[in-house]
Amino acid sequence: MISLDAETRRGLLRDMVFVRRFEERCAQLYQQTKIRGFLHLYVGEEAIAVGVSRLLRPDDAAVGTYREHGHALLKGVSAEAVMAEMFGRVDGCSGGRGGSMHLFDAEHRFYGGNAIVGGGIPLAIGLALADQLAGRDRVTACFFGEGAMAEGEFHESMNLAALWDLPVLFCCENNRYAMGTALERSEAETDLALRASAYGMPAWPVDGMDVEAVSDTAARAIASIRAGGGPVFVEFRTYRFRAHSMYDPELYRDKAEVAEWKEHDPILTLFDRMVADGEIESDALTAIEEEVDTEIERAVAFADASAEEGVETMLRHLYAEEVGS
Amino acid sequence: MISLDAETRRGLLRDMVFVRRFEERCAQLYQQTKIRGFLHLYVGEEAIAVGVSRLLRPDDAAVGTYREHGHALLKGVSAEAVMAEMFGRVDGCSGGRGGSMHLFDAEHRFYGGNAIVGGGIPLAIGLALADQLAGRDRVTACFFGEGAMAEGEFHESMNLAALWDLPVLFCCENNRYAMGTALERSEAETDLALRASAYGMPAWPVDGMDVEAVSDTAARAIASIRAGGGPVFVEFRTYRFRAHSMYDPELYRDKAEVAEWKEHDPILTLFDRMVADGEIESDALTAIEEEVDTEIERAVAFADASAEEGVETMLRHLYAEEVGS
Amino acid sequence: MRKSAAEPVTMTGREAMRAAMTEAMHADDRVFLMGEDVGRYGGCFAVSMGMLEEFGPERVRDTPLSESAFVGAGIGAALGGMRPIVEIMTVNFSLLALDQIMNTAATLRHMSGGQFGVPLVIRMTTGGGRQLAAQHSHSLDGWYAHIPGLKIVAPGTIDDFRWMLTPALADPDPVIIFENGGLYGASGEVSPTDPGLPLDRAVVRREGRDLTLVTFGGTLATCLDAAGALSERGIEAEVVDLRSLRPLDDETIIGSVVRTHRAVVVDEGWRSVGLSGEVAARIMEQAFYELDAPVGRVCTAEIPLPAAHQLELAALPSVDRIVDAAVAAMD
Amino acid sequence: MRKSAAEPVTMTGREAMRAAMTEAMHADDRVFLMGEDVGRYGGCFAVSMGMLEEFGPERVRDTPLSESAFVGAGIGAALGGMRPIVEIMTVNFSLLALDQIMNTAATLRHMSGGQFGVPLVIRMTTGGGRQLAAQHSHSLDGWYAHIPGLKIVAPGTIDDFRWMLTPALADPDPVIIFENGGLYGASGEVSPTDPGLPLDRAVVRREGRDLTLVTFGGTLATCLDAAGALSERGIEAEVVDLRSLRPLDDETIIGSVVRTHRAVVVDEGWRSVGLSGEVAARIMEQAFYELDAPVGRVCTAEIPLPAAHQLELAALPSVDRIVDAAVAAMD
Ligand SMILES: Cc1ncc(C[n+]2csc(CCOP(=O)(O)OP(=O)(O)O)c2C)c(N)n1
Ligand SMILES: Cc1ncc(C[n+]2csc(CCOP(=O)(O)OP(=O)(O)O)c2C)c(N)n1
Ligand SMILES: [Mg+2]
Ligand SMILES: [Mg+2]
Repeated sequence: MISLDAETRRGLLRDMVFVRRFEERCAQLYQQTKIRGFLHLYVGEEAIAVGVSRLLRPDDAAVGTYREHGHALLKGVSAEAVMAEMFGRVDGCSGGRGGSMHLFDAEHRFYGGNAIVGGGIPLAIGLALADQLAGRDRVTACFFGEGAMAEGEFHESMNLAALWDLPVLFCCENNRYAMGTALERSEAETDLALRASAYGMPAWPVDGMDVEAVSDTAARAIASIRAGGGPVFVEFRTYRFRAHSMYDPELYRDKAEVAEWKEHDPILTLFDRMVADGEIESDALTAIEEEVDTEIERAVAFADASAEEGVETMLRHLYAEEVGS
Repeated sequence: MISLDAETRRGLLRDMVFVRRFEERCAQLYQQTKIRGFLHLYVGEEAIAVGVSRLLRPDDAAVGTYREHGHALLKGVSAEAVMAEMFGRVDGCSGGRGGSMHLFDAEHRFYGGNAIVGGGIPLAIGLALADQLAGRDRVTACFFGEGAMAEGEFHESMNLAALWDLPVLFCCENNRYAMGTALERSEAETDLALRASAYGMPAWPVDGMDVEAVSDTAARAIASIRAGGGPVFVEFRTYRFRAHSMYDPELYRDKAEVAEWKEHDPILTLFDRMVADGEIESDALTAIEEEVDTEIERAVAFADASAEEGVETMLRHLYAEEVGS
Repeated sequence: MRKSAAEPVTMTGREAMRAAMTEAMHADDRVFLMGEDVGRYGGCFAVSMGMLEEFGPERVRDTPLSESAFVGAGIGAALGGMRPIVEIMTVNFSLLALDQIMNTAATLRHMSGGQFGVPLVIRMTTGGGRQLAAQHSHSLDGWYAHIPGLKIVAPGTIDDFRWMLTPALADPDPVIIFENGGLYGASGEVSPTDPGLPLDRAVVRREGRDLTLVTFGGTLATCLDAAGALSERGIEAEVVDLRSLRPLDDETIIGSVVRTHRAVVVDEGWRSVGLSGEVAARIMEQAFYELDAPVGRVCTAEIPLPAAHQLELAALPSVDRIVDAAVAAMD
Repeated sequence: MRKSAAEPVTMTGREAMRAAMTEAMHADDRVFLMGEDVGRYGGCFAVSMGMLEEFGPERVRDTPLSESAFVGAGIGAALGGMRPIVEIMTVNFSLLALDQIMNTAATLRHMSGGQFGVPLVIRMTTGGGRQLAAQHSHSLDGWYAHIPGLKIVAPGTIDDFRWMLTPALADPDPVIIFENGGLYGASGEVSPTDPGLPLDRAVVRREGRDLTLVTFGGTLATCLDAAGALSERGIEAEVVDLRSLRPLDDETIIGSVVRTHRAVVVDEGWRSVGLSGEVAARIMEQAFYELDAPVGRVCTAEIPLPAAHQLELAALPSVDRIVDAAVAAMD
């Protein structure tokens, strides 16, 4: 594994801290009822979106789930636009109609934000098919949880991608639970990379708590896909530090297990390594946190100041304004 | 492989000839418009249904597809009832409402007869689950084509069966085409047993043109399932000698390939072996054919004599006659 | 939750459905509950909380995310002699299982000439109003009522949350119970013993001579509120709670309209090709010459429900919109 | 099939749709056809016969049996700048793809605040009458029209088989074309050049003063025959061909009923919660005081269609049933 230079590491660290603080702020705002509906936090899993996204080009596409705040931010959607969307305001990246589970951004080719488990996977197949037909060397990164692998849509899509050699990076975020259902109770074969390889595509597992390992794997995978090598599946082994959503009593796992995984916090893992390598001061984290916090507060202020859509335009965008293309 | 005694072989031979002649008669009757709708013939694949069914107990269940005439006959449904169903008459095994694609028989636990590719597989899962919950040692044999393996319902069902150790025998009839789509164009991984084994269940391929190999495999699989060993997947390698249905110009495969496979006709394969082993006269086939033909003609006469359901009872059986169970 | 043999008890919709399932599983060991997170998680809306501990993982069975397969497995288990209750977390995900529901569960008895019945109960949460946006807020209850071979019911009272499961499980055919998410937390009186109301019977929840409000499920309470507001304006609205969407209880609907001569159908589903049009058409077919005004319809705006609170509220049926429609129907 | 610049040509529905797709693929290389057996097999109903040879396997793309994934892939390809035509062999199998159709294709533009459109055309065969039994004979055309965000059309003439695809492909939103299987083999006159009829416009196929028959797709011919039979009895029926089921062309429907004062809706779909109720309800809402009789409905019997010929025939709308309904509406 080629270790990254201090500058790059610092960038990765900052990105992870940003996503972490952004979502912790969202949790507060949820308690204050500024954010409503379902809110699924990515806390603990940040290394995956951070490590993969830095290797995507602006013209590459990303497809996420309902746990996609980090993916949207890292694909280039502004914190203001994401926060305003959480608030359901007109300046949100989906105009306030999507909310937390449906972040979209055409300019940055972020295709959501999908609240149907597995529902985004066929979409990624189609985006990649369009690139292949047009002879473009773009890659589509498709993020989903391990629970989605039980869905028929996952299976059908994996087969299509491998059969047609489509430029898709399948990023399985295996946090070991689908809501309250542990992997062993949802998959007969818990070696997910093995399962994926049965579709005849390269597949391997990687430590999803180590952003450098993630980034190293993503680099190799994306290079191969872009070169026309067809789809790749990566199982990122990770863990969800917080509840599934804001309504989850977490009866299905014990505190000890959570505590054990928190030992592997992706932020501290990288930070400690940087300190050990003398690339950063041991008290530098607070400075980074303060820096990102000001940016996050700007986003919160922006969202708060953003207007609510008037009900008179509610029906708009059900269909295109003028027909004919 | 334990080779079977002459008596058993004779039985298998007769059963294969019966199914073959029965369906060839159906094809004639289709030309005479006695049989309408879709008609999917099993000609060339008889060894599978024959080899598997002889090892099923009367209280075991079978689930088939729209190419299920052989499976129904071998599960014990009478030729009369099957033929009358093809004719759409009241004495048909589905009262004439199902037709060729929907043969049913509660008494013999034949659960159809499903015209949705892959649609019968979840049903088999549920039948097996009921047996498991009730502590019965029954087995459910689920037949489907290789094309069905691309469907999400196949994937979800395989995972459930393996996850819950359900007593299901998955019989994949790999005749290398799904209508006009060759296996290589529908599956990224064409080693189907390998694909199935990724669900963590025993899976292996077998020559589906050799009824003794089929029966040997089925014996081992069923014994293991009945003993509580969980589901087994078998890929039966076979070939469809005739068109997909009565409307198929067969543009997708060349005559040479068909001719080549006809060299491996399961009936002749067993017959020649029996002749070589001195178990049967080299001219005995015609006698068997004549014998089964009289039985088939009885079925045709029965079907022809059977009444058509009056339109006044058309709405019957949409719901149970009297509610409360 | 107070308990007593004699007088009614007060409980939430969630508690009522849990009590119903618990009772059914004690009474008949062919009954089991299967679905996503019904066990260890306690149900995504905490409906089955505690049932895993009471009945064990065989009978309170967590499934993988495989809607089509576990619904199909429920059908197969029903064919195999069990009485499964299959929970689909929400109607939004049931689209993934619609092939099994329409092509198998609904057709099997008729196409097998009466040989195979599917005594299966499917429960799913339905409805919007919780800012869950486009993919989590569908109300397809009425749309499902298009399918012959199914029975579709939608409890609108806590008493029905408690007692509709009994006849549903006793029914030899597939029954889908649509549970409006808003009612899980709502409290109401529940009769301590089975009132024995047939599954397919509509009920007049409030009597009134001037017009009939026909509704069900989540909008029943809204209609009762609207009826209160209307009565302050001197308009006495009768409120018919359909309870069963397939079959529809024409007798009760028409009986009311024949008395009031005016009707408004209130449905949280979308208007076009939905339940509201069917009820309106039946009223016209069976009581045309009794009608003093066209039947009105109040439905959810025909858009995917937006996350933004104010938009979602404006899109859903409200007391104001019902009152306006009722007033319009009066002149 | 005769060709000529000036006069109309006669062809079958199958040939007409093939000509439409072929023309579209020559005109716009973003257009491609994807579905089960559209290539080497030539299409399960021979609609795309020969197109693989003309355009190659990339643009006439055979898919595995994976309805949900290849419909979703069509949505994604549309988002990616293509103009896919996705063929689902028959509506019966489309239930497997309904999640992608309703939760993604239909919602994307609205829930993304107008950022993402899905210029996708989905074609599927619909209808019964060929003794294919319960799982191969659904007519869900009208039922699909419940879904906001989709446009639903159903050609009833060979000319529409030839020319409806053009505006469908030009439309920036998802359009589903329901092709009644019975019309593939039927012959009809086709205008040699694009008549330029809007996608959402209904058309009066026969004028008449006494009553309006509202229909579409496979039952259009049946209604025209019925109109002929009625005229022999001195009843002049006007026949409205909806063409578009979503949106519905209220103006044309109501315009006709305002002239005739009586209407019968004929739909091969099931009656309850189907298109017939919607059309009846709209007529009542918009022309109540013009109606001399309740709007009649002739639909398919509410059962899974049986294989037995005589039963299927009796279950489907027929000239006799339409005539009876029309006569009933006259007095
Ligand atoms: C088709 C479908 N079924 C069920 C749900 C409800 N649900 C939302 S998230 C979730 C768990 C998904 O787990 P996983 O795929 O592992 O992703 P994670 O939440 O762990 O990131 C479930 C069951 C849904 N949204 N869609
Ligand atoms: C869900 C679904 N999609 C498409 C069809 C149309 N169809 C009927 S049979 C068939 C081919 C199935 O091939 P395979 O599973 O290999 O079985 P075989 O016919 O070869 O025995 C297809 C595509 C269908 N009946 N159901
Ligand atoms: Mg997970
Ligand atoms: Mg095959």
